[in-house]
Amino acid sequence: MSSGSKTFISGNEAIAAGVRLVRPHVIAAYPITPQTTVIERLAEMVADGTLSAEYLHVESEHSALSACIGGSAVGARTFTASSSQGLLYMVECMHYASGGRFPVVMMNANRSVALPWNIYGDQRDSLSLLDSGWIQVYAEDAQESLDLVIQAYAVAEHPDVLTPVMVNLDGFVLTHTYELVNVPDQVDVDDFLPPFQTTNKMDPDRPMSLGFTAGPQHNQAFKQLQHLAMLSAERVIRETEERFGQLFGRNYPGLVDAFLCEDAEYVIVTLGSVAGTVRPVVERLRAMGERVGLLRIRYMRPFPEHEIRAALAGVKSVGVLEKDISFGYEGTVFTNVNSALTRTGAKAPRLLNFIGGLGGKDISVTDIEALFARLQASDEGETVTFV
Amino acid sequence: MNHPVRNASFKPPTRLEDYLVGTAFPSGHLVEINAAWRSERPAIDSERCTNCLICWLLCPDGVIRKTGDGRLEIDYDYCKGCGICARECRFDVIRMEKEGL
Amino acid sequence: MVNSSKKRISIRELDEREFFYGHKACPGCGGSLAVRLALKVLGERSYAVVPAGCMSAVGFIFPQMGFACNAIISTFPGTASMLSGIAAGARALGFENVHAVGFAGDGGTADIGFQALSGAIDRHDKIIYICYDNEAYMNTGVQKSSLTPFGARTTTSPVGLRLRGAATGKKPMFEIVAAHGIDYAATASVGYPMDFIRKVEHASRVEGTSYIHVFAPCPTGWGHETSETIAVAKDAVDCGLLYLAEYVDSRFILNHDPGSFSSIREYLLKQGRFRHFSEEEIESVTVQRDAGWERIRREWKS
Amino acid sequence: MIEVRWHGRGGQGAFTAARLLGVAVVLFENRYALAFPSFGPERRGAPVLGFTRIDDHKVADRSLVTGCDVVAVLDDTLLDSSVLQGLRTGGLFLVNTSHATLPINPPDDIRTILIDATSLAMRYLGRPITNTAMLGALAASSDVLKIQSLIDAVRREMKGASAEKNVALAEAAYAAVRGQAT
Repeated sequence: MSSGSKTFISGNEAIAAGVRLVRPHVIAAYPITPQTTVIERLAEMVADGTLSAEYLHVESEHSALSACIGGSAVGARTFTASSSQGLLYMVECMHYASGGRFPVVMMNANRSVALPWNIYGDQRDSLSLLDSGWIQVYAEDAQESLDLVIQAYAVAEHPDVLTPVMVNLDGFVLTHTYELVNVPDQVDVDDFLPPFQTTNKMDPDRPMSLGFTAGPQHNQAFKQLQHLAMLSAERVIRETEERFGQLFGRNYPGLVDAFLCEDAEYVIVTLGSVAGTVRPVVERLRAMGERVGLLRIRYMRPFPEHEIRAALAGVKSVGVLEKDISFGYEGTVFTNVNSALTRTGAKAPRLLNFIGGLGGKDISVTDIEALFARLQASDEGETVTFV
Repeated sequence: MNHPVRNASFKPPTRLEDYLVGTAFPSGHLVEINAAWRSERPAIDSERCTNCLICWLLCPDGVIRKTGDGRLEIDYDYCKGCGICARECRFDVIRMEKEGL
Repeated sequence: MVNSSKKRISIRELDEREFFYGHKACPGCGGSLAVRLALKVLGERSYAVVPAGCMSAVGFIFPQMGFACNAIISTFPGTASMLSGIAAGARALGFENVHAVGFAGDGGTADIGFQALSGAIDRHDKIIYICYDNEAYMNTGVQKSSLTPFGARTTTSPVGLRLRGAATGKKPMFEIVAAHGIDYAATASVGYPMDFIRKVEHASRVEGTSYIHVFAPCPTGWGHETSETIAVAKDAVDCGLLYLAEYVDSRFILNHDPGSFSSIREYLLKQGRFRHFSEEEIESVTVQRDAGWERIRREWKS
Repeated sequence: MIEVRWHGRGGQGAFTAARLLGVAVVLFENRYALAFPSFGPERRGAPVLGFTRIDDHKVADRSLVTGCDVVAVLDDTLLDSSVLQGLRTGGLFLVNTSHATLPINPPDDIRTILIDATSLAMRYLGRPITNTAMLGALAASSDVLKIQSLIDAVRREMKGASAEKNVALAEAAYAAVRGQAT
């Protein structure tokens, strides 16, 4: 099993360390807070020769992803990173990458979207792009961030998947926080992740036409295939984590991470690093005899509806805590969770939606305690409330 | 062949498993012809043609080709009848003829 | 920047193979001829990048693939950035003797694709960017671009009581890319095909970014006979509205000085898009032409 | 859990202090820590904060630090009552100053340690960068970290001559505070 080396680095530095280990051919990125230290570290690695990659200083995020698609279209392994406004500026290319089945991997530093301007973390940027055809995964800590980058390539490039992956890290609280990270050895990553092979590319010796037009007769078939590939990703993610655990000794729990949910009556469902604030509260309430739990959704696409139903079976009240709002209705994570719990017709738990953390607003331990209290109270109240 | 040829036996996929992965398909794959676009067709007077190749050079569809014995021939499957060849022939040996007559 | 052989290809040496064939471009399309000729020079190891626009709409309709080389449709703004990615990927993977070549229209180049083009030139990426200029957004039905000439009628610059066609002139793309310090730039016209071919051949040997701006009439949008495409493209040069020039080793070179110009009036009135021109408007175009040439003859090397 | 808050000005190394403390306890004491700056644009000279959260098990909570056990101030021109906000009873107030008294009066249940880290830094580094001195003082005045793990952390994170100068500075600060205590 890989021993790796212990380091004390930030979430962004963990991403950069992971990217170096996957040996990308092309890196194209445009700076935006709080993504910048990822691409700074990568530029340093290219400059000092510890990473052999073509590093393109592109003029926009649109160009960053467009260049990655170009690289992928000749069979290169590619990486980009962005955040917020930058992510939104590349949206056209996001649909392009997924529709063309180009397995680009992107790190997104979750950040609020203007207006008002704000550089701090919420998840409205990526959650507004659930329909862009990218696999979306949300990290809780820096170790998971690094491990996800390596796993992301294995998943994205899998022939049954061939779909781009977005690895999301909460801006600042995860991207800029330093912590213990085990950086795997190159030899083990090479063993885990073979070079990218695909038939979906332009081959100098076998000319192919890519990114073509497909009219009404054929277009839906391509979209249906894209959907099936995304669904296949569920299995491939689990297989990839299994293999990763065997090689690196760090085991990941699949598309959701259920913490003390087995006999829980009151569960908070959330994404990303705020789960770390929920955990100690759950532990403390459990010690006091309260049957509470935490369900952290790791992958928002493909959406783990079966796992969510299984984890929340028998729960009395569920609170979906999310850093997102779909104006005029409710949080998007809540919409998805609600659908998973109600679509089978089985009796669903009481469901509340807690919107918090917008524009970096702190969600404290006290806030979490209050949310559990709300779940345990029998008041009817509003379904959607702001933390 | 110096140009793509029509794959007349091609059957478009009808089942999902028949599609290739991604939006990728072999280049130079033709299943349709463009002949129906044409209301006039060029005819080269091979006797008087000097083989200067200006028509070959200027055809936007590339349908004029060298036969190897010094003559030129036209791929009428893909000629759209634009008339550039006749207009640009310096020796006036290409005539546009009405289709269907 | 370029190895020194001053190779001029003759018509008989041109590759007999067709790399753009069976496409669905309109009859007499100047843009499709530019693509066809360029690929004869660049050959089968070309990666053609074609943004949303005429050449992609006519070239890649599943399962009819008009390009016989490697080809890909890029996003509308992404011709140059995708070329950069392809060139970087090909270099990283060790592919040799390949050309990353883009074919974008005037709107795809001077308007929506300009940012990415500027970035690629700035990086000196080894790509060949060919703008086929048909002076409007033709694929969407003849709307004005920043390369639509002064006074031209398009569907978004109509001729009415208050406005008479496009109110502004062409963005000077050749000089704009040259101002970047580009490795090679040229203007061309499908009316002078061997000049265009020579320039593509030159670009293929440049270790850096090349930009070729090729004038490519559109019979559908311009309102001339399909057979007149080459003649119109030649007239544009001969009447002095278009110059054939290169930017090599940081110097402007005028390739062709017609001396005395052919009639602007004849060039304009042959095309439906200019048919509303009054004598005053023709005169104004003539004055602008003369001022432009006065500067070119003074400043550029012949 | 121990929470340490560092006060400095942009460019003075308050966040580096927070991070070095994390390196020392995580990589050389097998404990767990999160280290983070006050988030946002970095502007030279503007007041900044650094935080280190330390525990014997993994630290999961990333919410805002409100209460803390140690307040360390790298620049005494920052001293006003706000620097004491959230400092818990029995906490440590560590200040870099050349003065014998402070313009603010911490409550009696707060232990205050003053050290002229700037003079030490000028002597050992030739620059007024005080983070390693302050960490040496912290090691001397608390059990937040051991001096040896600080030395190991400095050698890991800094290079060559700079590392050794900073080790000497940390040891000098450590000795100076130990001297005060006895």
